[in-house]
Amino acid sequence: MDIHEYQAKDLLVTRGIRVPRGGLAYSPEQAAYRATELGGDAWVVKAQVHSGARGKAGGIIMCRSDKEVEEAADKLLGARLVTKQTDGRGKLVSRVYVEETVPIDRELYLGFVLDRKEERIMIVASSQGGMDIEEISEKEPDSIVRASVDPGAGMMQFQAREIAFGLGLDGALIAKAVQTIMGCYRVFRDFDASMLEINPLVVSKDDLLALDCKMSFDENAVFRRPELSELRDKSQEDPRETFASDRGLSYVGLDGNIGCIINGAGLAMATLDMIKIAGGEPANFLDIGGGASPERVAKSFRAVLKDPKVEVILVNIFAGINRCDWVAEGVVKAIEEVGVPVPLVVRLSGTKVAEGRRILAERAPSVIVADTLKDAADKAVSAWKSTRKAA
Amino acid sequence: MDIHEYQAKDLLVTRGIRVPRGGLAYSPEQAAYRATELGGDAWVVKAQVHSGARGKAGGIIMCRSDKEVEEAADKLLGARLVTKQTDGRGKLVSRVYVEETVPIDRELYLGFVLDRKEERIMIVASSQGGMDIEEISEKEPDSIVRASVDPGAGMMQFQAREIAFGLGLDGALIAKAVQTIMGCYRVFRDFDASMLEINPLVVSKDDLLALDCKMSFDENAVFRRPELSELRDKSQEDPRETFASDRGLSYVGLDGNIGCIINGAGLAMATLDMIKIAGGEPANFLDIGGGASPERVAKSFRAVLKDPKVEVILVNIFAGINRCDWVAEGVVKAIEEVGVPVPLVVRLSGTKVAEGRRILAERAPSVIVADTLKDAADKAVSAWKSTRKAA
Amino acid sequence: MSILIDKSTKVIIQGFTGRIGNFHAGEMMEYGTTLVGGVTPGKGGQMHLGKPVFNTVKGAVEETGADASIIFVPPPFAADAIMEAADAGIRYCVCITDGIPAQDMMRVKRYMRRYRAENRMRLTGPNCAGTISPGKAMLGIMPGHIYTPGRVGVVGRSGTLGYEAASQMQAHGIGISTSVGIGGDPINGSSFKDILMLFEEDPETDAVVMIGEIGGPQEAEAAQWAREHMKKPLMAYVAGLSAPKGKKMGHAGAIVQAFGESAQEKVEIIREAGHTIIPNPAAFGETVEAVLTGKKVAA
Amino acid sequence: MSILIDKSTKVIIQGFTGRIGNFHAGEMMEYGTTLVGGVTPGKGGQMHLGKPVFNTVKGAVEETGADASIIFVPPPFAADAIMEAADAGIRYCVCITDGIPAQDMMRVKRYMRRYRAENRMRLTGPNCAGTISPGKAMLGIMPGHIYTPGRVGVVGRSGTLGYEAASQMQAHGIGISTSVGIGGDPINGSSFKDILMLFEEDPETDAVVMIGEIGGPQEAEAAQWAREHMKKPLMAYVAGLSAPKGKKMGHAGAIVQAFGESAQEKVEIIREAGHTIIPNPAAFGETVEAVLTGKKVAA
Repeated sequence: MDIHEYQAKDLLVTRGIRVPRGGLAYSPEQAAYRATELGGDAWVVKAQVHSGARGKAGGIIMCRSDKEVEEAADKLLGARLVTKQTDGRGKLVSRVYVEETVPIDRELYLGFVLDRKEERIMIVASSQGGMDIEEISEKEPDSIVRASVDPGAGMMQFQAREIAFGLGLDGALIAKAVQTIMGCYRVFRDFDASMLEINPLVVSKDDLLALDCKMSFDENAVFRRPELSELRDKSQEDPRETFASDRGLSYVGLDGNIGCIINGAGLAMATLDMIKIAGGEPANFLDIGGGASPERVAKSFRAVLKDPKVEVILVNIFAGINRCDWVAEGVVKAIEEVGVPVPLVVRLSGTKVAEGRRILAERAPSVIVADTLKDAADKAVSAWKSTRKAA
Repeated sequence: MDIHEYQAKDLLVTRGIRVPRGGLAYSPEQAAYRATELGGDAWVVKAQVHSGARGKAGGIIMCRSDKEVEEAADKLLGARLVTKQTDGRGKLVSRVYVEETVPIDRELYLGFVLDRKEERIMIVASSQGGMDIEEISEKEPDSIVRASVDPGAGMMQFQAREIAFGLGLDGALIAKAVQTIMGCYRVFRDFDASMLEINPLVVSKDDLLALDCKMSFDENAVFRRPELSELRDKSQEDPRETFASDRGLSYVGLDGNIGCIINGAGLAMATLDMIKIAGGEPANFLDIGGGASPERVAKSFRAVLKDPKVEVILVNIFAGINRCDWVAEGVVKAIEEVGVPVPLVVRLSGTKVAEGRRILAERAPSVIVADTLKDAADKAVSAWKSTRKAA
Repeated sequence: MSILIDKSTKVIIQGFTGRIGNFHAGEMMEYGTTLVGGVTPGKGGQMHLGKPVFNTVKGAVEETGADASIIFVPPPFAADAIMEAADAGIRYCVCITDGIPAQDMMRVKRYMRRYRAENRMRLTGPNCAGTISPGKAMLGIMPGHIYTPGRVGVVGRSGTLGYEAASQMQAHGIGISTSVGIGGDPINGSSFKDILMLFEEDPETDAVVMIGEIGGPQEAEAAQWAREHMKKPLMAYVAGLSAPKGKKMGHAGAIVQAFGESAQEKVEIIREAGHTIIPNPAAFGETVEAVLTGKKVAA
Repeated sequence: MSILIDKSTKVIIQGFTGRIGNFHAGEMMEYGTTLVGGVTPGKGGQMHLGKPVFNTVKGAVEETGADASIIFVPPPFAADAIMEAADAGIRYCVCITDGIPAQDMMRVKRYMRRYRAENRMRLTGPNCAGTISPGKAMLGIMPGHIYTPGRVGVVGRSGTLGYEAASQMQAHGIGISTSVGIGGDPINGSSFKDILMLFEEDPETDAVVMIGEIGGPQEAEAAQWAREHMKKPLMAYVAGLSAPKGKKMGHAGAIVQAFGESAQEKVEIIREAGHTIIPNPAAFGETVEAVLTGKKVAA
């Protein structure tokens, strides 16, 4: 789960990290008012979207008067920002953050991630901030300082000092960097983050300020961080994914035309692979999860059909705990109640497969029944191709 | 550092532990008012002193009317409570806690300590509360459940459950016991406690309540727990010790007549031992600590002379970092500025001992100079005996 | 014995009397697993499905001599349940629970290392289908009848994709010594490498199928270990060819974040380490058969 | 070499440029200790007392090859300094600081155990006078001249009481191989037993004096270990005969809380374990002399 820059900065401030002063605005007028509230003679207006690389995409605008602030906000609000991190549709800008400008002496990079190999929180920092970490790794690999946190001990002050010195800081900035690094660690730990990135972290005269910040959180831990649920902005998510996840389904939108309904994440990925190999393109990843009850199957159809690109649906269920006859009932129910205006390929496997097939044959004769995974993918792709030809 | 029962209960409440309702009173009128505020028809009035075993010493009084509450408070306030844990002078009662009574179905014991052998926080619990833990260990050893906390992992829920079941609890009380035990652990950890004892922890219908609570804190950690400093009640401490500790000296009042000024805790204990062996009784333990500057020596004399029982003073300094000549200067200064109305034995050892002795011989001829530790103890005891004969 | 479990393994269920634990307890018993009891705090002393219920794992181990445990405890309490099992002396634990926070699993893994190697519990999962040694014992939620006893080891992250592999192998007449689900979470109890090490030592296993997916370093790490230390043939499939970078594909761990984590890159690494690639998820049966019968397989 | 330190030990000072670190650095260098540098965060690159200053212990170890460290860092930061030393590869660390919270020391001890035994740092202190191998090296704040080189090991909690013992031994012509202060805190880096184990193995030590005090289990534990494992004579004094129960006698650890923690009880335990009791703090010299010359000593 991602949050906006201004929300991330609010969390940083709770743990003692310094950020430039700023204010949120939902309208151009509000943005101009925020600028006068902040005072000064220069501001940045920043589109609040769940994506990095906003600057190059025109999402961050320097302004020299409240008039310019108003114009910038007017330009951004309501627009969709397409960055190299978003898909082609981009992300809707429904709020902007107006921030004071600060003198920048140096730009640093500071990132925290969950490292899967070490099974620890890993800190990556660089004296060369302002560009993304992949670019830093490539262009300035020697500038990178790393540390990892022993989960039995937590982060140590001395580790933060080693990072601070590793960034080439000195004097009073060392204590400020230690405070910043320890603060980030606490945010990461206390809110179950999975990623936290301050880029750039700037040296501004005697101060160290987080100029931009991105955070992602572990969805599995949201149950114990209710304050994070309040920060969720569903307008930034793929509406197809939001619809599905609100219904307990795991859905990822893709760019193809073959809609997929599968039980199990691994089997779903494998089925998508099989569709590609057969020459088709999946429209989505969808794991119906737990028990494939008739209700869940019906909901899955609704989620898949939300996507207007879908021209064929492939259902692939390996009944382990479930029984194929129940799943077949679910498919029948879905056809009857939801309506399926596209060709439908169903492959059932596992417990009670014969009964399942009989139900489909008797009560949903339009369903194209497949035997194996390969058969299912082949039939879905050829159904899609005939639809294309017919069109 | 100890705190009062009502303060300990306030800390418990911050971590989700339930306690009976109660109110603090500094006067009998206030106590009566608290009782009417609380409502009901029975209350306990509890002397707030830094000591356990208050009940047997008459410090806890059951009352059936606000009149009785007022009388009980009147009896306790201003009195000195002598318990088996205090010395003969007892502790001044300057506030009482008026508490509602609750039905008691069972009395349990729950204690947390820093275990020196395991170097961990240790939990000791018993299904037989209400008596002190020594008594439980003796009379009901099988009722005791123990657990210890891995400092790398913190206390686990399952450990709390094991303790709860070990106490013979069941049903909804298990969850309440787990909450209580985890809450105590958090108080212990978050405030650097060295001891936390709830005795009794009572089962009251469906509830689990901390009826009495004692806590001590690690003095070394008070720098990071400023909230604890505000809970300190110096009126409960030995005024001689308070005087000394306010001046950075480590002082423990004892019952004898030979006042002691020594550098180093170990040497101080050893010197006290030597005085006993020589047939005397030390009036105090006093470690002047760090550098034995003339100022510290003078302060030490003031602290020792606060005790009217002191009939002889023994100074024993092993100059390591310091030099004996400086220490001798300090003794001279103390004699001149503070005035020492009792015989004074000084033993100097270590760096520049000859110079130190010369200074004493020239400028403080009344000082009885000793060569060795044994010599010092012998001379102090014999000086004390001659004082006695003279009187 | 087969790796991890066999008929003599004494199993308890944590979360015994809950709906899910109860259902799978029945399935496991029916399969022949030696279930000796279960744990549900507060229900100690009762009997459930003819087996004793205990308040604590320690109590269950003391009374029944259980050496393995399977966990059906909701995510907020599952990490604690794993640590309770480790502390009570359980030797092998399967955690089925899906949705445990990653930082909890970090703590769990750190906690388990406090025990000396010889007393340390082995954990597989969380978020897995469990482990089955066909014909002997089942500690999991899989449909037992799709597994034929035999001499090929299977280790994978995904439940249903594992079923797919098992049923293809069954269709080709190939049996399985043990099938282990290591689960779809980013931080899990045992890695692919950990399980390959067991299969390599197992006299009842002749070859191993590894079913990987996008995300994380474990498939590559296992392939590299196997190149140097494994004599038995290793065949691998990696799911997620069509997964876009940065998108989570169902499993909390199935997300491509770094170089080497995409399906294509993993396949390349495994191929370069000299192992057989199962080219698509419909080819489990034929690839394993070809390797076992010594046929040439296109790498 | 003598235990823990000798002339070849390369020492750094953590808190080098502070008032106290600076003073004792001079004393240690004058005594002949091989001081190779120091650490003061923010002063890296400077020279102090002719030695280089570093920002981090890691930096100091890399540049100087230091293998030992002595810490003069204020209590709020001292635990972190110890862990920094352990992490940087320091082999032996003396922590002089008095006043470290007990829970910090718990964390430190747990943290040090994350390193394998062969890479694990040895810590003595905190709240101690340090360690001296007379004539070779001094890592501490003691007056070096009161220690005569020789073959008796000394280990004690207290600084000045250790000086008393050393000077009595000097007066009796008895030399010391190494004197180790383990400090007066309840949780310390090394216990009496840890140091006795080193002395027992040390070819340069013939007999050991243990200077204990009230509070805690370490004197008794050491005496019991020595009964079974130690061939060299052990003599012991326990301070605090007149300490009332529940009162802290200066040292954070000198408090009688449980059975076996009073001076009388400890003396009894040590005596029963068959070791020589030094009956009073004026008898260090004569008791050690009697034991070394084989005279009968009243137990």
